[in-house]
Amino acid sequence: MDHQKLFDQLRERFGDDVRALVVETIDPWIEVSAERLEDVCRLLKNDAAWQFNLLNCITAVDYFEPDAKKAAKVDWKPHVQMLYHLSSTTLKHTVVIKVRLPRWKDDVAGQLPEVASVSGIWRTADWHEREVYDLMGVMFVGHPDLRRILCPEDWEGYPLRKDYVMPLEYHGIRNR
Amino acid sequence: MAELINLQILNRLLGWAGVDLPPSHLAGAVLAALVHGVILLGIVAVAAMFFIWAERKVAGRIQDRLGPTRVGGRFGWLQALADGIKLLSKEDVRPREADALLFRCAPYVSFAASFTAYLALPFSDGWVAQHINSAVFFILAVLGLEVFGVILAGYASGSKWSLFGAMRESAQVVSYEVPLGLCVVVPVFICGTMNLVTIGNMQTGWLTNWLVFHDPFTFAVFWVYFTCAIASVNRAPFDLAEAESELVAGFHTEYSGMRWCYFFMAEYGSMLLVSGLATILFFGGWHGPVPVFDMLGWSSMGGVLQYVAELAGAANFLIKAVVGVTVMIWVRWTLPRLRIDQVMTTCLKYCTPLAAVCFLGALGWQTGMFGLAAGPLWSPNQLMAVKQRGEYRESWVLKAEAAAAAEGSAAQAGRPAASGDRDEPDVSGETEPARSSATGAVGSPLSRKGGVG
Amino acid sequence: MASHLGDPRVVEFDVRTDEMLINMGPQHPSTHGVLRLALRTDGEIVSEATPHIGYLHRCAEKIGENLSHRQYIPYTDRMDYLAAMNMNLGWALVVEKLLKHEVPERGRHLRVLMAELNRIASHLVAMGTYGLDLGSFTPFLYAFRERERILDLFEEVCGARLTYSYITPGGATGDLTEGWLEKCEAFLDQLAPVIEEYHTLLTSNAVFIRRTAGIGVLSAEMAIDYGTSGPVLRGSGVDYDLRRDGDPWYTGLYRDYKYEVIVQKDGHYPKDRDYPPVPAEAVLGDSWHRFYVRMLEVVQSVELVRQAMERYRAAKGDCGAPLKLTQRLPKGEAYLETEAPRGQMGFFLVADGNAIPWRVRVRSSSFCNLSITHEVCRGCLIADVPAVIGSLDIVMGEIDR
Amino acid sequence: MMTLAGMDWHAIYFWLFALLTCGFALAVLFSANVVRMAFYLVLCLGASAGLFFLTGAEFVAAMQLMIYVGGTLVLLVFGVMLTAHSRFVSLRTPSGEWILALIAGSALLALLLSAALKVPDWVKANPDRAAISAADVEATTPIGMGFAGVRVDKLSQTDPQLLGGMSGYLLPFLIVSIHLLVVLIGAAYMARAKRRAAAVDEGAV
Repeated sequence: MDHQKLFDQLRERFGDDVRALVVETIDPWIEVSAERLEDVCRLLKNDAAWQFNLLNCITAVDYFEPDAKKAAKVDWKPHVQMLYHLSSTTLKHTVVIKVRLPRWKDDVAGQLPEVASVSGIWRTADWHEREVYDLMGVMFVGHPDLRRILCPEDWEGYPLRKDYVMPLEYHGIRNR
Repeated sequence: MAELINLQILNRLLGWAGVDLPPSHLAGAVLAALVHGVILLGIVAVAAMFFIWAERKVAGRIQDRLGPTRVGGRFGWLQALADGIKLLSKEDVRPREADALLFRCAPYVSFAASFTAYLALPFSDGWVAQHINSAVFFILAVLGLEVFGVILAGYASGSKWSLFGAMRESAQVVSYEVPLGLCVVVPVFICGTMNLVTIGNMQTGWLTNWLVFHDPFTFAVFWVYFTCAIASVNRAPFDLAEAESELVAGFHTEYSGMRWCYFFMAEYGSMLLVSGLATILFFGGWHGPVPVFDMLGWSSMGGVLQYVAELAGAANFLIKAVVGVTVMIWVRWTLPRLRIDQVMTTCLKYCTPLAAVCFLGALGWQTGMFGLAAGPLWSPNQLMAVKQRGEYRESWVLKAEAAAAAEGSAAQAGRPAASGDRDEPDVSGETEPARSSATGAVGSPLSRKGGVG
Repeated sequence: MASHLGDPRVVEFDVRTDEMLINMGPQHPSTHGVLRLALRTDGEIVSEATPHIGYLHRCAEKIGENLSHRQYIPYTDRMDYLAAMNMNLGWALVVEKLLKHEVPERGRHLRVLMAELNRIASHLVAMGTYGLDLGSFTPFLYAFRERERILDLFEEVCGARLTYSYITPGGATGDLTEGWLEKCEAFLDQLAPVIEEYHTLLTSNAVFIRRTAGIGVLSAEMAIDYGTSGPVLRGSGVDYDLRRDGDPWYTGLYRDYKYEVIVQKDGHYPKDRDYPPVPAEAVLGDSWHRFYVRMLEVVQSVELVRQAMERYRAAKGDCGAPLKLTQRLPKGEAYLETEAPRGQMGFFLVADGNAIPWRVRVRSSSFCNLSITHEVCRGCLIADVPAVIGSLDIVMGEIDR
Repeated sequence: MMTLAGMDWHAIYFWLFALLTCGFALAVLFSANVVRMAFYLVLCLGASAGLFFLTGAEFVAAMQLMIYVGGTLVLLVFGVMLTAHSRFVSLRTPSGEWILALIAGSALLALLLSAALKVPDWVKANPDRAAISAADVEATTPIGMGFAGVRVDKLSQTDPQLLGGMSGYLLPFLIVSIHLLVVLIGAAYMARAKRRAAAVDEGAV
């Protein structure tokens, strides 16, 4: 899988929205801006050279260090990172697309960060995005039916966030 | 009314007790009815208990395990009794939104329907509770009533799932009565009578006399009959009503304890009934493969020897019926369940046309290709036939002939005095041809050309 | 179905049937585990089937952020509890991929041996419960009779019968006891003829064919689009098996093994010479094909286990000692998918330098396989819904995590 | 005229079934719940089949059980069960209609009673009641022969003039059954759900 060739093609196509290519890690990835994500994905799927027809997994990683001591030693600013693992069943190669999102929209706590939904491109994204919305709290614009999938419909908070505090009781069921 | 209640058993009982109680007397009639009722209920209840145990054992064997072994003795034969006691002690729960009256009545309607059909089922020559002339028709009619119990149960338990079960069940049983009726008609028109005792007697003699070997069409009709019987008794692979995987437990989801047990007894009762009917119609009823007692001459000797012959006949009948039920159990534990529309298509597109074709075929065979050949075509039954099928007479005809013969010899020619023999139907009037026509007609009405003189 | 209520030109149905909303589950006997299906039906025809999941959600991913990689193994057992060995293998491989830690030769063959044995056990359960869904009770007992023998073998090696926690990052908790291989050999010899019974009992059974052939047809494009994998994907004719086409770190495990991927190519399956042929009514991608792929994969796994046993006997050295509890994970992230019995089981690990991972993400195969339900169940009868769900062979532990 | 000692079981069963039939018929009238009405109707017709058995006409009784109770009423209960939305849909009949029904009913009863009393056989006490329901009766065979076109009733008729007037039953019987079949198929055809006007909407339903 020639990541450099793909990166050049994307960079030439979308300009500096395609931010970076990192190759020396275990799984090389390409970082893309949130605005152009959907176009990049559409290209990756439909382009004859790449044919990424299988979306393996959508993951959201919350980079935020709650206690101050450790936060000082960390070399990244708090943000939420979206990872799209794609693979092609025909050409048998894989790629990872990364998107960096702010933890809260316009840094207003409670406003979920937004990114375009790719459920139009791959049908499997429908459930994956619902799970990310349910557990991490990322709003997917254009998703047909964005509801919680694993937690109960009326659950508050997003469990996988680092600063998430477990509610003390739920409908009369005490947690402590 | 003396003959209406078959009093062989009662006379023997009363004879021993030294009491002379004419059956027309109120106490006599009630006693006779009670005796017959208790015997039949005994047979059905014991058969149901036996089949509960047999189903567990056969299912175990099929699934490479032992089945019940600990309850009562080595082979766990008290398992059925243990189930009965458990069901008795269980609480009869009734859901709140259930319709009280119908919920309680449904199991009894179902069991009553399945039990009354035993009235007309002969276990051996003459051993029948009610010697009904149109016995086959009576059994089919009563078998159709069992679906009521299921519909009411499904509806009265109030839950959506049991309603589904009830709808599927009634659609299936009502539509399977058509091919069932068609298949039953074939042995009836071969023997020319609906009287089960006569049909049984017509198959005396060797194995080849059984109707199932009469001609290839009757052989095929037996298999169609057996499939429709499994469907009309609601056993797998047609057990849509209690399709556990989709409808939880179908119509008897809400039933528990004794009420559920009634449905269970009704199911096993009608299973034995349907395979008993198959035994008489196709497999020679109480006649063993080798006519031992005919050779010994015991079956017409009267007294204890005839009783022993009839007892052996009953044993024959029960063995064949139990084999039929075992096959039903065997089919249940091997085949998956059919979907409701597949059940319907098997009925309308496979069973009914096949039964119709075999009906026509057997009819052609019986009437010698609709009159082209002289009489009925050759059939294995003629190989070692004890008596030609035409020579058998129903019991009322025998009595009529005996009475006429007695009068013939006593009175002179002309119109016999309309003496006390009022039972004589106007059919057997004074002219000789009329009687022979009546009897001839009984043999095989369709085959006699030129109608009645 | 576009609604025509307002449109005057449409001739209204004479017989107005109102739709019925029925809940199948979550405690329904035929949905495997706690899955709730809301069915909107018109009489018997299902117009809409929406699965509701989350009843078994334990948030295993959040727990992964508080436990060391070695301590997380028991949690992976409880995701797909019918194939715990494959789950352990997936987690162990992703940790070793991050650490770039190679397991010795003997350990590699031991892992293939265990993974394929567990695949046989899992497919046997799938076959048995599918028979139950369609109403025939006997295959279930035959399947569990065979599965018990495999569980005895596992119990002898790692002490547990369901959640083994045997394959750990770095190797396995213990080597095979002596005499184990002979027992495994005896089991495999005894399994081959028994497979014939299952085929006569189910695969080529006329009633089974009528209940499954042409039911729940999933086209190849839709299968890939919904991200389905494993027998569900291969049942639709897509030639994609991670043991051959997956991540090099995983395919390295199977590099010297000879096997064919079970998928229908130009009309017939690779191994179907001595097994019943595809019936006429069966359409590629229906429930029958998914079931048939699983049955042939059992035979494929038997061959793989035999090869693994030979190589295990030939390999020298130990089977790899498990990593220490406090083994630090280098900064970085790794994603690896393995071919579990139900499909692609993906583990994603983000580490920041100490033994406890920063983020753990688990991609479940049944999660995607189940997402096709509303697409496939629309328009079929109620009795078909368990038949379709049974053919997807889902495990709720893995879906809800 | 019914002395307890001389009364044999025939009279008792007759009264039992007669009361059952009338009782359930009245129950159908007075019950409110439509499903219970259907159930009482089943029991009423079942009891009347019992009456037929008592008179020894097993074939007709079995016919009644099979066709009325086993066929028609299954469809009736089926229809009632599916359409009764709230299970206890109650059909209250306003009092005005009760009076009207009473009048019509009693008029019909009077007519039937007067007709019945004019038949000589039924009026004088029949001494030998036991003989009527003959055992192992041969009711089926004449009916069977009648179907086969044998003129059963003409056998004992000596008067030539009357002999000519008796026609057979086979033809009318067949005509009626074919007619019934056609009516049933027509009803099924009318009731089926018609396909939507395909030209109008784009998606096929």
